Amino acid sequence: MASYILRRLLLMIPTLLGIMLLNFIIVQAAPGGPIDQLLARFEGMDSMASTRLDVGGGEVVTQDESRGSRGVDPRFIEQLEQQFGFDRPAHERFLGMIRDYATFDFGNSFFRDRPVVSLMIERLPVSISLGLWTTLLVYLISIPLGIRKALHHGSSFDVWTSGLVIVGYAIPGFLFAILLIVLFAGGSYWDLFPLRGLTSPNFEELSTLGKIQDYFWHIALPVVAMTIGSFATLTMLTKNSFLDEIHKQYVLTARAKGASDRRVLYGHVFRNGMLIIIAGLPSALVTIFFTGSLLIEVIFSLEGLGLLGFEAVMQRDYPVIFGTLYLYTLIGLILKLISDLTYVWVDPRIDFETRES
Amino acid sequence: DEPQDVPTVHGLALYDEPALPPDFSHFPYVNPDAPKGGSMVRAAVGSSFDSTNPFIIRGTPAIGIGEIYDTLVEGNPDEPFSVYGLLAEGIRLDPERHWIEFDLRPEARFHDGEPVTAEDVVFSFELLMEKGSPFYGAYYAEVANVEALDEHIVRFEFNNNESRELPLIVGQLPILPKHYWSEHDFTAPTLARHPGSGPYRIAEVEPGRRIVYERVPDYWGQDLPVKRGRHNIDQLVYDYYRDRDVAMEAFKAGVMDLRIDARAATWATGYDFPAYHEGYVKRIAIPDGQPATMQGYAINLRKEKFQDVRVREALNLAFDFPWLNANIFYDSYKRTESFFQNSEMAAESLPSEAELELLEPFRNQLPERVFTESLPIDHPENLRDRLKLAYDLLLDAGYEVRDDVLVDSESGSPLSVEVLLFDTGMERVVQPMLRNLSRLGIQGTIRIVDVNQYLNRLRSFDFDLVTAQFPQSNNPGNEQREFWTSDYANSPQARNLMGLSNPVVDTLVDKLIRAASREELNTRARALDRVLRFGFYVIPHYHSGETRIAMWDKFAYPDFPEYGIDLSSWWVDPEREAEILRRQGRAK
Amino acid sequence: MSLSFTLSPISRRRLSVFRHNRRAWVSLWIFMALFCVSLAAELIANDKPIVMRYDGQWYVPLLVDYPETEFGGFLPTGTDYHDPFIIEQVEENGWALWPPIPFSYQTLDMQMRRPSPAPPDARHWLGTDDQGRDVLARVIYGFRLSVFFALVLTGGSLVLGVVIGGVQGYFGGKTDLVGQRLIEIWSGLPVLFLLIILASLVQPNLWWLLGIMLLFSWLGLVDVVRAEFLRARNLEYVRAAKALGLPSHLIMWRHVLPNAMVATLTFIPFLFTGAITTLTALDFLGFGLPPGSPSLGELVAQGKNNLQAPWLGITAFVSLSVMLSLLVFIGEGLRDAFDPRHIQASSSVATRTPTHAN
Amino acid sequence: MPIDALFRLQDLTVAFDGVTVVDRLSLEVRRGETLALVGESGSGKSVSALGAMDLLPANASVNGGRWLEGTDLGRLSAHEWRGLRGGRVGFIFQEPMTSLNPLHTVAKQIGETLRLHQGLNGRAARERTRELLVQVKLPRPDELLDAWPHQLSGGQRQRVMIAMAIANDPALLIADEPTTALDVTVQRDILNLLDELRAHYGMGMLFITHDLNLVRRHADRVCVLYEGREQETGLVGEVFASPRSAYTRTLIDAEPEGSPQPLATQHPILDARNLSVAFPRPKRWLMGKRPAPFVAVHPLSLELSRGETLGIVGESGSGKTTLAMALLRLTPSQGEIRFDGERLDTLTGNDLRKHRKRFQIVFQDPYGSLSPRLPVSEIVSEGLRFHYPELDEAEVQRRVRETLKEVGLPQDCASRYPHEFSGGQRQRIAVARAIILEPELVVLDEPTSALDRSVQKQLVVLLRDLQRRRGLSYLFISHDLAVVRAMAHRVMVLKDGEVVEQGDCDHVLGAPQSAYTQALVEASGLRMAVSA
Ligand SMILES: Nc1ncnc2c1ncn2[C@@H]1O[C@H](COP(=O)(O)OP(=O)(O)OP(=O)(O)O)[C@@H](O)[C@H]1O
Ligand SMILES: Nc1ncnc2c1ncn2[C@@H]1O[C@H](COP(=O)(O)OP(=O)(O)OP(=O)(O)O)[C@@H](O)[C@H]1O
Ligand SMILES: [Mg+2]
Ligand SMILES: [Mg+2]
Repeated sequence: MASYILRRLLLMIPTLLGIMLLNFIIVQAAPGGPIDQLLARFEGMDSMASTRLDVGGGEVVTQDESRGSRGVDPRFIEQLEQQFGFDRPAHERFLGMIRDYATFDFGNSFFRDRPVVSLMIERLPVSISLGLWTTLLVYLISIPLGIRKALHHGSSFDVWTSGLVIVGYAIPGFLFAILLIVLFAGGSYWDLFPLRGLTSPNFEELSTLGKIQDYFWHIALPVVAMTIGSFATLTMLTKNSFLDEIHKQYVLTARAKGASDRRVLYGHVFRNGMLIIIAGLPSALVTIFFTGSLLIEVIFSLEGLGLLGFEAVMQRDYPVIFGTLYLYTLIGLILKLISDLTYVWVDPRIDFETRES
Repeated sequence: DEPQDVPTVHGLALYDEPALPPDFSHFPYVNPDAPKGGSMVRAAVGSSFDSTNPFIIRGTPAIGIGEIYDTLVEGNPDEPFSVYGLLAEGIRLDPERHWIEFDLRPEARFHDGEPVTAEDVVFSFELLMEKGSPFYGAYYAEVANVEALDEHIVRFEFNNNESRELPLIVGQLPILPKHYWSEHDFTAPTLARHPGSGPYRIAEVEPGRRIVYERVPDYWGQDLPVKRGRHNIDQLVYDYYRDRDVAMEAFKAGVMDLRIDARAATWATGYDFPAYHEGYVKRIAIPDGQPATMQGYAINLRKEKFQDVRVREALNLAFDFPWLNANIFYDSYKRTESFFQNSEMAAESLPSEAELELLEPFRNQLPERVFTESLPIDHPENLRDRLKLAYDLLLDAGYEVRDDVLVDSESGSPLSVEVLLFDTGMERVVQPMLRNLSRLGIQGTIRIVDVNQYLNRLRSFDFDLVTAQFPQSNNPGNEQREFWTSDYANSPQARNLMGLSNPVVDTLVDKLIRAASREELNTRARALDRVLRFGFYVIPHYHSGETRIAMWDKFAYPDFPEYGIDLSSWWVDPEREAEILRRQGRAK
Repeated sequence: MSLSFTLSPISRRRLSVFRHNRRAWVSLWIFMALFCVSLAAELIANDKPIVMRYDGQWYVPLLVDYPETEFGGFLPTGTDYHDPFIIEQVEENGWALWPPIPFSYQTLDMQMRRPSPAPPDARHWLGTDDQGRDVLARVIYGFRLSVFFALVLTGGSLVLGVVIGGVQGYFGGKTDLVGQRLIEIWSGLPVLFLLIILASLVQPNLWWLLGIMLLFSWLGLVDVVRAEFLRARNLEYVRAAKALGLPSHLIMWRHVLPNAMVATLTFIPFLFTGAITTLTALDFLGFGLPPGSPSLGELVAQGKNNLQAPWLGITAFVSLSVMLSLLVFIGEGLRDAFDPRHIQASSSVATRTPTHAN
Repeated sequence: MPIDALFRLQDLTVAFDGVTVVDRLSLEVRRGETLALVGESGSGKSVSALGAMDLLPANASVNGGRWLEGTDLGRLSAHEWRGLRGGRVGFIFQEPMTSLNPLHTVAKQIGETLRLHQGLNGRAARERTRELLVQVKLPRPDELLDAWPHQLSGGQRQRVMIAMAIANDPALLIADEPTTALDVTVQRDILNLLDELRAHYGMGMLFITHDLNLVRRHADRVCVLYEGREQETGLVGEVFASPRSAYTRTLIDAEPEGSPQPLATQHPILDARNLSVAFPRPKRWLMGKRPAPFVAVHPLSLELSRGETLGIVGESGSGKTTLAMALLRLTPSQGEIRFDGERLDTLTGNDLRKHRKRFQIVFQDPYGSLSPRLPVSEIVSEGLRFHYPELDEAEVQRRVRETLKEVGLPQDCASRYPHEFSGGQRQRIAVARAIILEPELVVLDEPTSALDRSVQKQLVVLLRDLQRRRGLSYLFISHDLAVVRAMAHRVMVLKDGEVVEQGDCDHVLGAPQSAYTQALVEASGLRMAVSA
C-alpha cells in the first residue's frame, strides 16, 4: 500500500502538469484575452459574472456619461501587454507559470492587482460556510432518511419523502433562493432574514454569542437554498444501496445476535453500503466548495470561490484562473487519493494493486 | 489676448451667458434652508468593488466615490451647460479659447486640513494624464499645458480652439491632494480612505459589500452659492447586490431607501407590496430634460446588401414598435424618432428656412424626401400596412420572393439579416422583428455571443445589425464626429458602427460642432437630423423620456431642475423617517 | 399472447413485479403518454390550422406552406394565419380547424390584449412568457426537446461511464492507475472555455451541445461504478464465473454489473434531469440552444427574471419535477423488478409447488 | 406445558408467498437436552429454525405457537426479541461462509455479541473473544482475531459462528448444521464442547444435521422431517432401532457405499510440481517492515490421472481450498501446473479461458459462488452458452433441465433465484453448473457437506457414473471420510499446508500411518472394511 500511495503522489505531478498544459492551451485559444476585457470595460460592456447572469433588463441601456473619443491608444495596449507579460511567447509563459506554481507562488490578479492567494483566502469564509453546512446538512439528513426509506420501502412514508426530495431537486436552486428571499427577507411577506452577506455590518461589535447568532442568521437562507436540491441523489443512493444490502445473510446474523435495528443498520449495513457514498464524496465536495454555489453566491451577494472562479473566467483573469485551477485540482487529486484509501479502509477486500488477468 | 485684458467671471456657459448673476446666493431650484441629517441607502447592482481609486484602470472602483472630490467648477442642472466656480473663485477664458485661468479660493481645504492650491490642480492633471485611465488621456487630449501661475492661479492652454466644450470640461477635473498622492502609489487599487476636498468623505469600506460616505461636518464649501442647500444628507450608503431582483426585495424590505427603476415591467407591476399600498413607499417619474439617447439597430452599411436605402427602410418598417410597447413594455416607452429626441435639436415637420439654407447646396446628393416630406416620417402604424410598404420597397429595390425566400432578382442570392447580441435580454426585442422579416421572406437570425467575441466582431465589422447607442447631450460636440463621419467609418473602435460615410453628413457635423450660438446649434442639428433620418442608417428603438424613482417616503425635495435630477438637493424629513422606522420595527 | 411466449419465466416475473408496483406502472404510462403527446406537438400546438376550407377548396396548412396570396393577401411567403386580415378572410370564405393550442413555440401572439408576461387565461392556458409566446406550447415542445436531449445524453453517459468505470474497477492495477490519471486530466478540461470557443466558431445547436456535454457528463458516473466494480471483483461469484471460463466482458456484464448497478440505476433519473438542467444552465450562461429554441431552461431563466410572473417559474418547476418524479418512480419499479429479493405485497405471482426432491 | 420444556413449537407452519414449506411442525427441546432435527435436504429444517426465531424474510408467513422458557414468542416486542436473540438463544447458521459480515474483523463480530448482552467492552471483550476462539479450536487465535472473514477458511468461519453463538452461554442453542465444514477431529471437539455446555449450564440444543452418526452420538431425541412434515419424533435409540416411517428407514439405511471404478490406464491429466501459496500479511505501520507472509500451502507436488479421483482430506484450515484454487489458477501461486501436458501456470487471458471448460470447480461456499441476481437457469446454462455457442436455445434448456434433474433439483426451480433455496439445494446447483460443461476435471470442494445421506448417496452415484461414462477426473475435497472412501482412488492428507500422507484410498484410510490421519479416521467412526 505504501508504495501505491507513493506512486499515486508521484503521479500527481504529471497529472497536474497535464491539466495545466491543456487548460493553458485551451484558455489561450478562447477568443478575448484580458486586454480585450479591459477594452470592453471602456466600451461599457463589462463582462462580469453578473452581467451575464443578470439578464433580462436589456430594454434601455443606461446612459453613458462620458463624451469624447473613446479610441484606445495602441501604445497603451502595448504597455498593457507588457504589463501582463503577453509580449513573451506562450511556452515561456507556461514554463514560468509552472515554475512559480511549484513554489505556490500564484502571482497577482490582472484586474485587481492583488495576490491570487489573498483573493482566495478572502473568499474562503463564504465558501467554507456554505460548503460545510450544506455538506453536513445534506449528509446528516439524507443518510438517515435514505436508510429509513429503505426500511419502509414502498410504504407511504417512502412515497412522500421521495416526492419531497424529488421536488426539492427539481426546484431550480436559484429560483428557490429568490423565493426564499421574497418570502422571508423581502418586504412583501415576512421580513425575518437578511438579504445578503455573511455577517452584519456591525459584526465586530457583537458579543461572541451575538456573532454566532448573526452568522447563522445570515447563512440560513443560502444554506437552505443550496441544500434543497442536494438531498435527492444522496437519499436515493443511500436507500438503494441499503435495499441491496439489507437482505444479505450477514444482516440475519446480526439480527440473530440480538442487535437492534439501529445497530444492524448503522453498525453492519452502513459500512457495506457506504462505499458508493464515499466514492461520490470527493467530487461532491469539490463542486460544493468550489463551484456549486455560484448562483447562490450571486443571489445572496456573497463573495465566494465559485464567483471568483467564474468572474475570472469571464474576465480572462489568467492568474486567477490558473491559480484557482491549480489549487482546486491539487485538492481534488488529494481528495481522490484519500477516498481511494478509504475504499480499502471500508472494504479490506478491495485492492488496487492486483491486476485482473 | 493677455490675461489681464480678459475679465474675470463667476461662471461660464457653453453658448451665450450663464443665467445666474455673479451674486447669486444659491442655485434657483434648491432649498437653501434644507435641514441636514439622515441617511440615504441605495443599492449598487451587478459587480462588486475592490478599490476606492476610481481614476485608474485597475480594480473596480466603488460607486459614488466622486462625491469626495471637488472640481474647479460646478454645473447648474437648471441650465443646458453652465458652470460656476467651486474651487475656482474666478475664471478667465481667452475669448479665442486658447487658454483658461482659474483663481482658486484660498479657503478651500482638503479633508485633512491642507489647503487646495494651484499645485494640486497641476499635479492632478498630470497624474491623471500619466497614470490615470486612458479615458483622461482622450478627454483632455487637446490640453497642451497646465501651469500654476502662483499658489492660487492655474492656467490651462489648449492645442486649438475648435471645441467650445473644452474649457468647460477642464473645469470638471477632480482635484486630488498632491501631498497625499506623492507619497502613495496611484497605480494600484487600494481601499484606503483617500482624502479629497469634497462634501463627503469615506466613512466605511467593506470591499464588495458596502461603502458609506459621511458628510464632512465642516466642509469648507458648504456656504458657497453652488453648494448652498445641497449635500444635506449625513450618510450616503451604497449596498452592493449581485442580483437585481434581490436588490428589489431589499428595497421592499426597507433596507434600501431609493431606487431608480429602469425596467418597464417592474415599474408597472413590481410595486405591489404592503408598504406601497400603505403609502410608505412612493414613486415619481421625472421627465427627462436631456435629449434621449438614440438606441437602435445600427445597420452595417459596409455590406453591399444594406447599401440600398430602400432595403434599410424596409427593415425599419419591420420593427413593430407599437406591438413591443403594448405587449412587452407596458406602454411605458416612446418611439425614438430623432437623433436628438426630446430636445429642441430634433427636426420636425418641413425644413425651416435656415435649415434649407444649410441643405440646399447638397440637394442632388440627398434624397428628395429630405426637402419635401415632413417629419416625423409618415409610416403607417398598422403592421400589415407597414409590411405592404416594406414589400413594395423591396420589390422596388430589385428583390423578389422565390420559394418563400426573398432573393435578389438578378443574382438569386437571398437577403438575410443577422442580429448580433451579447445580452440575452435584448432577445425579446429582436424576435418580433425577425418574425416580421420572415414574412417578407428575409431570413432573420439572432446570434448571441459573449462580450469578447462581440467586440471582436464589431472590430472586424463582421455583423449585419447590432444594437448601438448614440447618447446625446444638450451640447453636441466633438463626439458627433465619431458618431457619424467618414473619418471614423473604418476605425475599429469608433462609434460609427454603421460605417456611415457621407460627405453631406461630414459637412453638417462639422458645422454643428462649430455652431456659435444655441440658435445656430439647433438649426444645424436639425438639418443633420433630417439627413440621418431619411438615410435610415439605424432602426431606432424607443426611449423612456423620464426617470422613474421609487423611494421610501422620507425624502423631501425641491423642484426638479430642468436638465437633470440633483439628488444632492434632497433632504430627509426626520418625522417621516421616524414613522417609517417605526413601521419597519426598527425604531431606535 | 405472443408476449407470454417470448418472455422467459424470469422476465415474466420481473414484468409482473414491475406491474404490481402501481406507482411505477402508472408513472411509466404517464411518461410514455407525455412523450407521445410531445412527439405529436405539431398537432397539438401550432400556429397553423390543421385543415382549412377556403373558397370551396381544401387546404392542409399543417403540412403545406401556402402563400398568403392564396387567401387574398399580398405576401407571396408562407401565410401567417394569426394575421387579423387572414383570419377575416378565412371567416368570410370558409373555415379552419385549429389545433387545441393555436400557437407554436415560436409564435408571438400579435393579438394579445395584455402585456407579456401575461397570466394564464382562456387564450393562453399557462400564460405567456416575457416575449409574448405561449408558455404551454413552449413547454410541450420544450419537453420533447429536453427529453430527447436528456435521453441521448443519459444513454451516452451511461454507456461511457459504466464501461470506463467498470473496466477500471474490474481490471484494477495499471489499467486503473493510468486510466484514473487520464480521467483526472480529462475532467480538468475547462468546459466553459470549450463552450466559449465553440460559440465563437459555430452557432451552437442541439448536436454541438450534446457532443460537448457528452464529453464530460459521464465523468460523474465513473467513480461510483469503479468503486462498485473494485469491490465486486473480489466476490466469490465473480471468481466462480471466472472459473467457468467466461471472458472478462461477460463477467462484467452479467455478474458484476447487475450487482453493482445500485448507483447507476439510482443515478439514471438524476442524470436524466441533470441533462435537462445542464441545458438550463447553458441557456442561462448564454451558451445554450440557439435563441428562440423551446427550452425548459430558458423558461426557468425567465421565471427568475420575471418574479412578478410566477406562472413562468412555476410551470418550469412543475414540468421539471413531474418529469423527475415519473422517472424516479419508474426507476424504483425497475429496481424492484430486478431485485431478486423483492418482496411482493400480494402473493399472486409465480405459482409454485413445494419442492420435491427425489 | 411441562416445566422442563425449554423450547416448544406447536403446529408451526411456514409459507413463502402462499407455498407451504413447513406444515404443522410441533417439537420441544428440554433443558440439557439435544433434539436432533433431521430430514432430507430442502425439507424445511432451516426454515423452521429461522421461523421459530422470527428471522425469515417478510414474504414468509409464520403461524403456530412458539414458547421459550414459558414465554410466548409470538407476543414478544422488538425489544424483547433483541434480548432473546444472541443472549438466551444462540444461533448457528447453516452457511458460515456467507453469514459473517465481510467488513468486520473476527474480534469485532464476536465482541459485538459480548457487548450487546454482557456489556463487555474493549480489552475484556477481546480477552473473552480470544478465549472463545481457543475453545472452538481456532488456530493462531491471536492473529485471527484481527482477520476479516475472507481471510478464513470455511471451517474457520464456521467456528467463528459457533464462538459467536455460545459466547453468552445461551439457554437454547439452535445449531443448523454447525460442523459441516469441520474435519472430524475438530467436529468431535466442538460437539464435545457443546455437550459440555449442555451439561454444565443446562443448555438445550436444537441440532439440525444430516449426519446420522452425529445424531446417534450427541442427540437425545430426534425429530424427522420430510417435505415440511414431521414424520416421527422419539428417543434416538428407539427411532434408529425401529423407525416407524418409511422415510426414516431410507434415511438410516442410506450410507455412501461402493467404491470407485478401478483405473484402467495411467494418463496424467493434472500434474503440479512444487506448488505453493502464500498470503502476504499486512504491515502494521505504513513504513514498517513487512512481516513474513503466511504460507497456506507449502511446496507440494500432485498428480492426477484421467478417470481418477484424488481425495483431499485434512484439518480445517490446512489449505485444501487454497490448493484447489491454486491448481485452477484462481489464486496466485508459485510452482508448475500442467493440465493435460500443457503448462497452465504461464497461460493468461484468452488462452487460459479456453481451457477452463475442461476443468471445473464446485466452490466450498455455494451460496457465495452463485450470482444473487441471476436465476438458476441462467447460472447453470451460462457456461454452456459461452463455451458451446453452437447449441440452440432448446438444446441448452434441455440440458439444463436434465442436469438439474440429475442433481436432484425440482423441475420448477429454474426461474428461482439462489436465495430461495435451501443450503443443500444451492450446493447441488453449484454441482450442476460444473458438470453441465462436461469437463475433464472437476474440483469438488466439500460438495456434499450440506446434503443428507440420501441425496449424498444419489450425488455420489451420479459423480461415479459420470466418471465411468466420460472418464472424468475428480479432485475431491471433503471432511466426510465415508464419502471420500466412496469416491476416491487415492487420498492425500493435508495438515498446515503440508502433505502428511498420501496413497491409495483404502490404504490410507484403512491403515493410516501418521498420527494425524489415525486421529482423523478414528474420530470419523468410519467402519473401514480393510478388505483389500
Ligand atoms: N426465501 C425463500 N423463498 C422461497 N422458498 C424458499 C425460501 N427459502 C427456502 N425456501 C424453500 O423452502 C424449502 C425448505 O428450505 P430449508 O432451507 O428449510 O431446507 P433445509 O431442510 O434446511 O435443507 P438443507 O438441508 O438443504 O439445508 C426448500 O424447498 C426451499 O427451496
Ligand atoms: N485471503 C487470505 N488471506 C490470508 N490468509 C488466508 C486467506 N485465505 C485463506 N487464508 C488462510 O489459509 C489457510 C488455509 O485456508 P483454506 O481455505 O485453504 O483452508 P481449508 O483447508 O480449505 O479449510 P476448511 O476445511 O476449513 O475449508 C487458513 O488458515 C486461512 O486462514
Ligand atoms: Mg438448511
Ligand atoms: Mg476450505
